[in-house]
Amino acid sequence: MRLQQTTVLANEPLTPDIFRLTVSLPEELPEPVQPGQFCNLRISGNSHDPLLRRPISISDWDRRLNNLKFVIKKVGRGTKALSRLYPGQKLDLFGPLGRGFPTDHLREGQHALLVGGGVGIPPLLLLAKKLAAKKVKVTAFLGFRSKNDAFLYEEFARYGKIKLTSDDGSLGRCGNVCSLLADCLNQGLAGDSIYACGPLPMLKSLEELAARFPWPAYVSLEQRMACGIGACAACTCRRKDPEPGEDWYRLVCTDGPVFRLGEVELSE
Amino acid sequence: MRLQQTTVLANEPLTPDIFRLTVSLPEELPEPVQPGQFCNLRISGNSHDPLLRRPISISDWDRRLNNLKFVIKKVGRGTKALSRLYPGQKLDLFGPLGRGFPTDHLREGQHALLVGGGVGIPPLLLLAKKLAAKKVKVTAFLGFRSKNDAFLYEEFARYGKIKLTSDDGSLGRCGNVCSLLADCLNQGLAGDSIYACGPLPMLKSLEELAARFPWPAYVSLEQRMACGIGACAACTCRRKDPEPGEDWYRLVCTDGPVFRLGEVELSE
Amino acid sequence: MSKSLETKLGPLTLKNPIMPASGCFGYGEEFAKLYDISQLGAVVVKATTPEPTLGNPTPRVAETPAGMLNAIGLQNPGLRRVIQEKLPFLADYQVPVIVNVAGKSIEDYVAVAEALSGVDVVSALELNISCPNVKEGGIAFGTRPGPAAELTRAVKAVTNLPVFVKLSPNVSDIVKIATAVEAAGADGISMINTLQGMAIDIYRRRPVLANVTGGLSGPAIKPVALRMIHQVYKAVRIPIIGMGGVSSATDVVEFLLAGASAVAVGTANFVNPYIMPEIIAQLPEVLEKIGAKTVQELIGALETN
Amino acid sequence: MSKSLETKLGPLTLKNPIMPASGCFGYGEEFAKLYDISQLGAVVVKATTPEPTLGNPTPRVAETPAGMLNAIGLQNPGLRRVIQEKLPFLADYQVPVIVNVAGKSIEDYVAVAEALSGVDVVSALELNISCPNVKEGGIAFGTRPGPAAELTRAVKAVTNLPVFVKLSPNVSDIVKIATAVEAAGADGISMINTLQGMAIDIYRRRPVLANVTGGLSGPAIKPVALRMIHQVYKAVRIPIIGMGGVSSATDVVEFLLAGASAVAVGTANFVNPYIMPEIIAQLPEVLEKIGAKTVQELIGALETN
Ligand SMILES: Cc1cc2nc3c(=O)[nH]c(=O)nc-3n(C[C@H](O)[C@H](O)[C@H](O)COP(=O)(O)OP(=O)(O)OC[C@H]3O[C@@H](n4cnc5c(N)ncnc54)[C@H](O)[C@@H]3O)c2cc1C
Ligand SMILES: Cc1cc2nc3c(=O)[nH]c(=O)nc-3n(C[C@H](O)[C@H](O)[C@H](O)COP(=O)(O)OP(=O)(O)OC[C@H]3O[C@@H](n4cnc5c(N)ncnc54)[C@H](O)[C@@H]3O)c2cc1C
Ligand SMILES: Cc1cc2nc3c(=O)[nH]c(=O)nc-3n(C[C@H](O)[C@H](O)[C@H](O)COP(=O)(O)O)c2cc1C
Ligand SMILES: Cc1cc2nc3c(=O)[nH]c(=O)nc-3n(C[C@H](O)[C@H](O)[C@H](O)COP(=O)(O)O)c2cc1C
Ligand code: FES
Ligand code: FES
Repeated sequence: MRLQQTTVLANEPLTPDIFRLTVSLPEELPEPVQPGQFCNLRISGNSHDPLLRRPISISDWDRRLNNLKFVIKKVGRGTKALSRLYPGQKLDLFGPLGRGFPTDHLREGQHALLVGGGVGIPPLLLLAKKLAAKKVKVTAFLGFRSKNDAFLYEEFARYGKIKLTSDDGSLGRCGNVCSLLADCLNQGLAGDSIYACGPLPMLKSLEELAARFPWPAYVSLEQRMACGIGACAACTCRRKDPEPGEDWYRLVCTDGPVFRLGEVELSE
Repeated sequence: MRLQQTTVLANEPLTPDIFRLTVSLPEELPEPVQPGQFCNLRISGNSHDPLLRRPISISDWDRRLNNLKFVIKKVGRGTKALSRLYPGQKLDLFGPLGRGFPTDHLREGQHALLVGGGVGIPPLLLLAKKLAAKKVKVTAFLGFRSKNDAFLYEEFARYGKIKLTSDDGSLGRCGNVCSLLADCLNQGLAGDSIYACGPLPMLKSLEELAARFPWPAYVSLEQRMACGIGACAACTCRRKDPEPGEDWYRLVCTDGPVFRLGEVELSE
Repeated sequence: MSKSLETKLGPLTLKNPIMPASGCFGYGEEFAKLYDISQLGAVVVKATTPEPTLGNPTPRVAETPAGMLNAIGLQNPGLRRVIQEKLPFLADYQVPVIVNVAGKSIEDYVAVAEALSGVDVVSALELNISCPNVKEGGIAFGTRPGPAAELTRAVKAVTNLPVFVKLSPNVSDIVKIATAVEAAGADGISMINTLQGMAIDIYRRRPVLANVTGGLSGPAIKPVALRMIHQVYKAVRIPIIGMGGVSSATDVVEFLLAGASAVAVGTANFVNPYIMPEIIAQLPEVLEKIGAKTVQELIGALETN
Repeated sequence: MSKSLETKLGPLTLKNPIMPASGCFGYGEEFAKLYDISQLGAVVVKATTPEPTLGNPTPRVAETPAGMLNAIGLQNPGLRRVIQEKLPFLADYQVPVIVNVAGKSIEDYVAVAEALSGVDVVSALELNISCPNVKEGGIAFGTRPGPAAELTRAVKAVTNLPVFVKLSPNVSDIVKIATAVEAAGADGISMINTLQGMAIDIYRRRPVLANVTGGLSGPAIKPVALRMIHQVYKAVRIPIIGMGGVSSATDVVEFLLAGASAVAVGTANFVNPYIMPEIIAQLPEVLEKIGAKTVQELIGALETN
């Protein structure tokens, strides 16, 4: 991780609510970015309001050009402020933070199932890119509210198959992404790893499906954060079955945001 | 007074610390600007920090183009933020506020002495312009720290005579502007009105000189403000000799910022 | 007009829950130049003391992060001139007028309350027992339940007007003060007044305010106000006028949920002089967004289980 | 290196007045990855309780105007593991270590203090009698002079380490608590802990924090911290570690002038993880700008007449 004054290269709307921000890093990152890692973006300049940094997943990393992309949904003051940045402006960035999706266990020719819902989709794109580069087959299950709210799916198509759902049926299958996944599993779809990021109900549905896939599954969680580096204990989640004497909690910022499915409680 | 979203037309440095901001008003002002009036500028956008508006004197008003100019010294967060505005940006402005320099009593051919120190000089420029338009003769005594810190004096020269001083002698006479005025008065300089704006010590020196000029004299004061419209009582100053039953204070924001010399105490 | 914004403060019915906080709106004259102040749910005027009060030396205000300090010191022209010169102006507006009352002794409060009770335009009194900026009085009542109750009782004895007691947040247990003034007959509670604070000028090595300390107001104190209102709401049955950092319609809803029946806007008037009519205009939309039909259904509706 | 930044906290000499505030720096390991933490005047670690403490449910933090609320709830692995697993890491750094101590009863504090007194790396204790986020204990001592003094005395009886008592700002009269703990033998005072506050999510009609209320920290509370430090400084002779919203070298000077002998930085570490070394680097320049030669000459040097 490193604190850098990045320069905004581009800021493009992907849907009415969602935009993609590209920033250029003045210095190289100390280590390669793992898909699933996030950065803490400071939106306040030298004002004290808003105060805290905003955690945003890295959705793309171009090592050669030394830039990062974020795909962000406007939900409050901070994300709205980020949506108004224009090329040439500076953005104070701290990252990359956390642990990303493990991929070392997958070999060429194996098959990864990616499951993303809404604004959980962005970190999966960098994952798909990395897996594709390793020649791991990728099938991405992507769920949106509607066609108008859909984004990034064409880019996933570059790296593998895509299976789309929307709540209103305007894109792909009508319904949620986990029920499509369940159906595919029922129809014999198999893989070697599952990776998921999305809203809590989606992750919980996935957990209910877990009995149907023996392969390792990884989920990326969100939690309100303050420090982002493991120093404040804001972002705890409960471990499911800690051994006696072991820690009963995990920190989303440093132990996560990616956890093995089943390791921690999925709750707010 | 009116609340308007103005657009920045220009922002130019005049000295290393002092800049001139030109804004264009979307709507006409309800009344003509009086020299000496000020506007309350909001610097925070939708952030709560910094919170309060900043009072800044109007240094020029172009009625035809419907724009205002401010000449501002960078002293803290707010004025620094204003110095970074660039053309096209919006600036939330509330004004014009307060009472300006009275000029109705002066007739064509009469003589006004303007006395300004440092960042007290800007409102005198609009005054000089107005007086010149009325064919009142203007002599402006302008005091600066040094030649490098001097600004606007060429523009005063358009409207009348200028007499310059600087603390280090690098421009005009070495010393302060009131001692130059005193000397000129001693040498027989006469006028029909005196107008002054500048740091408190300068205004106090002027008050000491008051015995030497029987003409009406007006001074513009500063005070920390909150509302700018007379509602919060932040910006009081003491009246010198209130009649029994009369108010013993005046508000800089609505009774001033311009007061007749001698009406109120000159203190912090 | 729809009644969805209507709210009740004991015997008073307000057309909407928005009013200025005392001391931030003068006697209404200045803001009346900007908009029609009869749009407001009520008007609350400055503290009135029996005799004219000069207030503190300047500087009287200082900016702080997301807040400001003030040490005005209850400057006002005194009871007689307030009644003769200030209040008549408000008689022209169809809006309840609440007068903030201050003093150094019980007698002071009683004298002001009694005199104001005879003034037609006055709809309610707000007892300021919480001004942190005057050396004697005020705050002495605001930090102890006994004296607060005694004062409330004495004032209630001389007036038929509804009496709101304005509480100080600079206390260990605000609930104790609130329940004490309720038991003493208060018709409602106003809260919170300012937190006592200080700002320092490092170059002069002096406090920024001539009074050394001042009262902190503005968005910075909103979390403290919400917490205290929530605590007091659970403990009393009388209505609460909530205040402390309100600057938007969503803030207003937060205060209603915490337990306020009406909401006063102070410092935000200085940042945006049109803030109160803007909030009133935006409230119906915010109610709709959160699925509420009326202001009254939101009062104290916070779920905490 | 110049001694101009040096300061004293009773028996401890610090090379500069900057340290983290408890709970905002973990046990130092995370920040040690970012910079050399032996640059700091001292390191203050999280609250330690006798047994492991699970802390509160999440969400545990909420942003507020120029501040944040936290309700961590003193989560920590308990005395034994703190001593075995956390503190040894700090032995590698040339920096005094202050351990924050919490509990539900006098026995809890005494047990932790006694055990820590035998740990070499520990230079001082900070008794947290002011955590607003745990239902029992802590704050019960922090709001009353008697129990605060009793606790201080009991801890002093079992330790030779300097004992700083960390005060709550949620009180009517902080000076009373400060003088009580001084009389009971405290070697110094840390102040202020967080102000109790609340944030509300209007869509869910619920508090943002699972714990309902939380502690307000950050720039928003700076004016309250400065006021209280100034008041306590005038009333006690023991040194004060000042904190509350510090986020720059000029803030540090304000705290020194108000009466702090050293200054802790909490929330600002989350905004800028390099803030403490940056402040230390900037302090000499700020001292020069205001015509000061040393940190020590600024302590309590505020002029208020
Ligand atoms: C590890 C991680 C990765 C994330 N990646 C992305 C991403 O790639 N794209 C994206 O659009 N969003 C992402 N989020 C969510 C994003 O952080 C929040 O939407 C954002 O912080 C909201 O800020 P705001 O000021 O717009 O909203 P506000 O509601 O005004 O924020 C108020 C406070 O709450 C916090 N907060 C609000 N929502 C969340 C949330 N869901 N998670 C954590 N903190 C929150 C904010 O950080 C802030 O401190 C991620 C969150 C985490 C924890
Ligand atoms: C009627 C009036 C007219 C003015 N005209 C001009 C002008 O034309 N050009 C110019 O450069 N300056 C002018 N000033 C001074 C200007 O308002 C302050 O320099 C400015 O507010 C400082 O803001 P800051 O954020 O940069 O400084 P900070 O010190 O960070 O400000 C902190 C707070 O103190 C207040 N404050 C600080 N200094 C002053 C001051 N001197 N007067 C009033 N409030 C102050 C600020 O408004 C703010 O609320 C005028 C002041 C008044 C009262
Ligand atoms: C400049 C100023 C003057 C005030 N004067 C009074 C007053 O006279 N009486 C009173 O009860 N409260 C007074 N207050 C407190 C406010 O009424 C209100 O309780 C407090 O400012 C919190 O609200 P806010 O954050 O919206 O400003 C004053 C506040 C300010 C900022
Ligand atoms: C996340 C967080 C955790 C905290 N934990 C503790 C703690 O364990 N013990 C303690 O005495 N104070 C704790 N505090 C209070 C701080 O030490 C400090 O007193 C307070 O935050 C004010 O300083 P600041 O405004 O610089 O953050 C905590 C504060 C925060 C924000
Ligand atoms: S955000 Fe501080 S520990 Fe995770
Ligand atoms: S600034 Fe409010 S009365 Fe003058």
